[in-house]
Amino acid sequence: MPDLVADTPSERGATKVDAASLSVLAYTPMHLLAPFPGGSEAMAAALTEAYGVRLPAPGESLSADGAELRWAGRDQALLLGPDAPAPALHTHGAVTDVSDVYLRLMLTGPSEAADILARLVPIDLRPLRFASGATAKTLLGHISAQVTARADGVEIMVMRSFWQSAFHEIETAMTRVAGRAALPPD
Amino acid sequence: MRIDCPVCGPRDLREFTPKGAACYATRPEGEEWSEAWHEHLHLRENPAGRSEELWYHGAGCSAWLIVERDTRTHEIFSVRRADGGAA
Amino acid sequence: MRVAGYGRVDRARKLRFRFDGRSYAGFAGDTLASALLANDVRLVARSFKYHRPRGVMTAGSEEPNALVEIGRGAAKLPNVRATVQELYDGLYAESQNRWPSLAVDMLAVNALAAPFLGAGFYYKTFMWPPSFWEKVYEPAIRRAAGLGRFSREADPARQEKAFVSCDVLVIGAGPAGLMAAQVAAAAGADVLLVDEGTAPGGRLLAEDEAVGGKAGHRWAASLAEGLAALPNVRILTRTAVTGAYDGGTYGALERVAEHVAERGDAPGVCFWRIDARVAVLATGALERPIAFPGNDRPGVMMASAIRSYLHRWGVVGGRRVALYTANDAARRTARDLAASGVEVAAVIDPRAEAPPLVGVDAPLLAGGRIVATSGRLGLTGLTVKTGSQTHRIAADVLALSGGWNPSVHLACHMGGRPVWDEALGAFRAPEPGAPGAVPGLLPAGAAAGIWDTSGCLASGRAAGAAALERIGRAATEMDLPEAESEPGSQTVVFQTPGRGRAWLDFQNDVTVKDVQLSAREGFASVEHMKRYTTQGMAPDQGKNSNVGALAVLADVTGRTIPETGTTTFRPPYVPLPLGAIGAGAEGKGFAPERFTTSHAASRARGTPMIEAGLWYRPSFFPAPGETTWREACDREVTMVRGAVGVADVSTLGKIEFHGPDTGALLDLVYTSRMSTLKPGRVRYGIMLREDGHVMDDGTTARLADDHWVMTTTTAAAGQVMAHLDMVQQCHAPRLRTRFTSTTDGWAQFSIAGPKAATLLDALLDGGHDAAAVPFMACGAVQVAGVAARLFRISFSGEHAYEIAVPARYGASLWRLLVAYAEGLGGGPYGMEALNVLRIEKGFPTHAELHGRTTAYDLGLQRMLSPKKDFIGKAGASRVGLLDPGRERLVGLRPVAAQGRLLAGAHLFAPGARPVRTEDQGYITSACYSPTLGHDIALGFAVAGPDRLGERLKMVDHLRKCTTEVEICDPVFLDPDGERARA
Amino acid sequence: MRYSALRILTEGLTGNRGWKPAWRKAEPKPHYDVVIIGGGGHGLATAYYLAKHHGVTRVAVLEKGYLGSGNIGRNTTIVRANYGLPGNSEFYSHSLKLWEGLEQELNYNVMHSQRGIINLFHSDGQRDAYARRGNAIRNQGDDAILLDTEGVRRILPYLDFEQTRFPIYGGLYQPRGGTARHDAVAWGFARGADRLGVDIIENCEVTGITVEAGRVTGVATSRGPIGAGRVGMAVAGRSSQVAALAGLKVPIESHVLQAFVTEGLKPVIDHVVTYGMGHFYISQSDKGGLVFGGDLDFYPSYAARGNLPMAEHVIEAGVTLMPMIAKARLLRSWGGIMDMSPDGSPIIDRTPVDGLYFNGGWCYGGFKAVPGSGDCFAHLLATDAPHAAAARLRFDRFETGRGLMDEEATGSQHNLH
Repeated sequence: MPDLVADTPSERGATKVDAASLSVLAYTPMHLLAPFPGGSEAMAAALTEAYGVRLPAPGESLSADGAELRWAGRDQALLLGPDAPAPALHTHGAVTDVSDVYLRLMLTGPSEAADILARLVPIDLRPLRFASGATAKTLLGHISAQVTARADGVEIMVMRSFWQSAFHEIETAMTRVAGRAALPPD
Repeated sequence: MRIDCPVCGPRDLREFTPKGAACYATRPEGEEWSEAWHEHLHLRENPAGRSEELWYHGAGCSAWLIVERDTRTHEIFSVRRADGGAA
Repeated sequence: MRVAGYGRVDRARKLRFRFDGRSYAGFAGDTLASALLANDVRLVARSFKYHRPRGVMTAGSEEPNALVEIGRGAAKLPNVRATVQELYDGLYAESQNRWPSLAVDMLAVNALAAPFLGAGFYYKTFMWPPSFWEKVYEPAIRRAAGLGRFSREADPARQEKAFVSCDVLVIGAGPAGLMAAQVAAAAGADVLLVDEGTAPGGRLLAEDEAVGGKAGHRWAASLAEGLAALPNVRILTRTAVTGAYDGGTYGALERVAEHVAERGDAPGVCFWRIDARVAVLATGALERPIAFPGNDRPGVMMASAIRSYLHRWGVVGGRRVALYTANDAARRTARDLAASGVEVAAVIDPRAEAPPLVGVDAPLLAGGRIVATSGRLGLTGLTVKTGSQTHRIAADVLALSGGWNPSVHLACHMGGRPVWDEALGAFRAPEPGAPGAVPGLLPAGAAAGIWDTSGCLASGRAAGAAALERIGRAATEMDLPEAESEPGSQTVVFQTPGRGRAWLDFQNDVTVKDVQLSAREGFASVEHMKRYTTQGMAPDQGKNSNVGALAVLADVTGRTIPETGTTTFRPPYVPLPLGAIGAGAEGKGFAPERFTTSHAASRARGTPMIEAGLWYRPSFFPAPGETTWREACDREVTMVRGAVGVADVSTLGKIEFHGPDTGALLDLVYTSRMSTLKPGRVRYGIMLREDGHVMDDGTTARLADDHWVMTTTTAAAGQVMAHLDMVQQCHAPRLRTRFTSTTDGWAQFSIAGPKAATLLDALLDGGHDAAAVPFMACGAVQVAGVAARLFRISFSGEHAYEIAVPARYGASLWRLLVAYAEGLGGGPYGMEALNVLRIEKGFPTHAELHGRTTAYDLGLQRMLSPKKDFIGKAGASRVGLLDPGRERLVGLRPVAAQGRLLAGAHLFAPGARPVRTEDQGYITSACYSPTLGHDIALGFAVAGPDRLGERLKMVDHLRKCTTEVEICDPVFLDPDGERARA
Repeated sequence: MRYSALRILTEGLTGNRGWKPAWRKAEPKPHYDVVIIGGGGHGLATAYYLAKHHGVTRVAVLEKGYLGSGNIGRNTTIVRANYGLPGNSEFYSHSLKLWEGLEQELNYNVMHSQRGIINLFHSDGQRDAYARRGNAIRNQGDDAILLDTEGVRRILPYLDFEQTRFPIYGGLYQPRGGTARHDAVAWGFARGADRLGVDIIENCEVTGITVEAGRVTGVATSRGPIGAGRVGMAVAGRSSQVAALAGLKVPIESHVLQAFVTEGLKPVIDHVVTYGMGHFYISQSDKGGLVFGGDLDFYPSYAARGNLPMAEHVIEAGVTLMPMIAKARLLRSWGGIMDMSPDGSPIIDRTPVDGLYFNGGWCYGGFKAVPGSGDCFAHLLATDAPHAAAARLRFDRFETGRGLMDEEATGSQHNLH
């Protein structure tokens, strides 16, 4: 019986233009937590019990014991890290394995990342407006994306089938930004 | 145009999709065709002024929103979640 | 010519350039226009209609005349304003819209026929004989049409788009804008200062005047430098705000690298989408020309532009300059020229009581009007009347100033009308808050009708404070620098009388007579006049001429200017390259690409990929020796029917539900009852739009008691997701169920054919007996140690399965599947074969669920549950949607085996004429069935299912094909489904 | 005064002083046989054909602003008859026949240019749908040719056949399709109607519709009451407001549709071309400007202006399809207010009020419809019976579901057509 080999785009995609670099992050288990109507408080309690963290408010990501809780749309959040979320969570809402649904790209250099992504993302990602830990669901060009500010840059999460397009778009933006920087001064 | 999504905050028009009059959010009673259904699907007040509309924040949080807006000036007066939820 | 000691070009850096084949030199800091004038090139263009010789008239983006082509080959850019194009070494420019050359232009004969080519003449002729319009007249007109040439090749330049947000947007970095920015910045607001020019300063760059005790341009530079150093200020130069849109959104065009020879990876231009909480309109004002006979010769320039050329570039466009104005402030032009040593020929002031000239040694012709000009390819002289006296003045430059128009365009982009200010002799922006005024856009400085520098500085400071107030910040005290404060007196002059043509719109060759004729013919409303004469519709959009034309129209119709009205201001303020607004869309960039996990493997086999929405899917898998797609398709179909085929079906939408009320939500969405589905089973369903027509179909599997997965078609996945969101949030917000799209998370493959179970048994872990899985069942399995989902469903009519693994294993599993299938005499199959397989089985796709069909039309009315409500139930119950005479789904086969069937053909009774009134239906899907050995088709025929066995005539006019067909059941193969259930 | 080359010559030689107003500035009379609300293309054409075909000349056209101030002067000027569904097929076919010869009919050069329209398609499925439509056009007796990729390349060599995101599989070509000079259509019909005795009254806003015992008797206007035997509404874009004056609620939503024009360039695009993978249609005017448009902005609006996301989308489609236009510069963009009906097709019908008739719901199709709409509406107003070419343009198709004309197949959602 042959083995199935996991595809690892994280080994393929990595590019660097000037001070910024773009890479694909490695596989991380991810589950979408969506409380049923009226179930938010109970799910939050279960979360606190299991991971010592509450349900994040819109635009917020929280980290705790080996897990990250990231707001992910209307009344839902992503749990990143654990292979199998605490069983108690299932009673209060939908827990869906989305580990393979999304791929995450990382663009490093906090101010460079904001400058590059300003070519693609219609929200203000400058660190002063979008500080480390902030997250937003928005667009990357024509691709739905979730962007999350990190201390060292911005993480961009897209649906897996879009990742090459997203990578290419960001790479192009990086090239243009670098091209501007290389113009002769007035 | 910018719409102040009650979940995400103010966002550019490009993240949203308008469906039409807010009546889409409320299905009429009855499983048989009726004047009420005709009105629901087809007839419109179509005001030149303040109107209530149903929008979808599809490229954001996926909330359906009731947007109160002026159709002459595009001024937006209020935005609330169609499911009645708070932010 | 250059004027020694003047201008801020870098005389140490000489730049070579070409214009119309001749080589010239300019300096770093020049524009193409200043360099041409420095080289005494006065004739730079021809006008649009009469091909009149034209020269540089302004020093900005409003330039009406000096439009040229820049670059060559595919990179050639037409209609570039020489006044904006900065010079770089090797710049290549050509004049446009002339033949054979600028100096000798054959179409200048049009000018001779001018009496017959007045406003709207073309509406009155070119009508006989009727067929001549397309054959004779229009081709001739089109040969003469247009300005610059347009290479048919793609633009090799790459452009860019970007977003930027700020608290306070300051549009224009002249004295008012700089002050506004400084006030806003000092209060800590996030400020974005943009200016169209190459450096902040606005008019200060072009005047000889002091601000704060320094030269104006130095004051501006040092202030801007201080601002740029602040963390909360960003400055964009070479950036014109082009439009005001709703909600504080502005568009702007930045010329990033059009001024350099070697751009590298930098974009030529960038289109900015600006989001601002409040904005200051400090766009300055544009000087107005005066209409008088012969006012369009090369050498006639705006008085302020002459000062710009002198002070910024050290250039004067001639040797002897005359000035024509009734405006004291414009006399600076004569003063500055005289100071620089340029000869001032005369100052002609239409005011009888014109004040005496100070500091200029030149004749003043008070009460004078210019009645004629001379000079074939450039101005040589003027004829001036004062009372009964006639003066002839030799001059090669004429400076004009008819007053100023505040640049209120942006303030009017939302339909607001500018307000005529009689005292100012100009239109003001609508008051903030007036109907149609752009919310949160505050005019300041010359844009607000303030002409003196001191007033502009104060106005800018006030606007900055007002902007702060709107965003809830307090302004700090700030002193104003000393500056000039005497605006001088002016008399508004739009036209001065005289015989001969007096130009208003220099670009479209609209003259005073045209406006008069327009009024005479009843086109007296300003919109009619504009449309009838084309006044203001050229590339400058009337920036130089609309107000003058309006004044002429008011004059001829005996109305005041406010009674006459204004035309509407529309974005963009400066012409915007489509490549900038559409940046990134060239080639594949128009829409993102979605790739399946098997994509690379398919490509490696030489498979042609076809677009399916944003996805790519394999069309067919060519085998050695095959030369047509049909051969491959037939082989793949036969392979599935006879052995086993594998196909990637991951593109179908997958939506996962959890929660106890999932069944209730699905019951509302689907026409049939889903809630009764047992765990481990799969059911086919259709969903309707609320108007009763079919939206989509697919299967739903109940993986566990409260865990479901729905599949949608590839095309409708996004639409269904939005629909589900709406149904849940608007119609069933209390149901305890949540769902999310997992389409991308699972690689899913179809395994179809009599040997499908054999393949699976070999593949799956744990001695699996796939054949024991009942038809329409589902469950968890393991493949090579990976948890997978198995569905026994069939879209081919064969014994078939779909297996899904987490997407990261997709590529690996696909390789395995193909290898196993090939080992069993099978292999991969593509979309072509998939389509044939489903047509043979009569399964509809979006060819049949095309948006106008109902469940009834598709023969699926039994799936409309009478026992529960569902979306679209009432809509579907309309009498017209249940009429037996509707076009309903049928199968069609040719009466003669070799008969061809074509999708898109229509159906008629055998003896009927193939015309609309005889139409009996149409074909939606057709193919050759290798299984049956003839063409088969699905289509819709009037009362179709009631007419099985009846013969019709298929007619395809387009492909010239007529085939006799027989109506049959849409299921061509295995009507009882024995193969799939086996 | 009759227009001719000779007239231009004689006027040119005598200082162009003899030209007369194209139409009279009429003062409202107390009563007309027919009052038409709306001095746009449809209203003016209706008045013209009422007088010309039915001898009804006591007609007033009431226009709120200046004549032709609505969509007749704000469109992308496309004229075609390439619809696929009964109702639209015969109607637009009829209209196109009236376009052919309109210059001679009106003695006014509306510059109807039959340069051909090509609708591109980008997949097998789209080709099949266009084949169906093309065959429907031929069934109607109009012209349609199905082109493959090479056929398109021969006619439109400047498209991107190699790199574009959605390859060009072919096109449906209607050689008789084309463009016309939009304003001239309004002016030509106005002048024609005026010469037949119709009163054209500008700056006259209708503020009320007088109904007595279920029958219309006249209208109230900003210039006083005007009695009328029959009243026709031809106010697409404002249909809901005007119908409401008679207490009617109509199946219309108003939406803004942007249009764009670039600076003049030497002509390169000699046809009307439409893209199939995103709404984009383009032609190049006889002045050299590229005239193009795309989708609605999708939100209800009465502001004749749009927003950036749609402008960007439209231009992006243009850039991927014909990359050369990246070098053209946008000069002006504007918006028209579309009367969007639930199936994207028009309505010419009676109303529940006797003597009050409705013409609207033109969606994207209003400009090309002008002569046909005028002729059919005139027929309805004059005879109280529908013209054969407009017999399916009924209000009740929505209620019954019978005879829906949903060309886009997007269903009962006004903004999706």
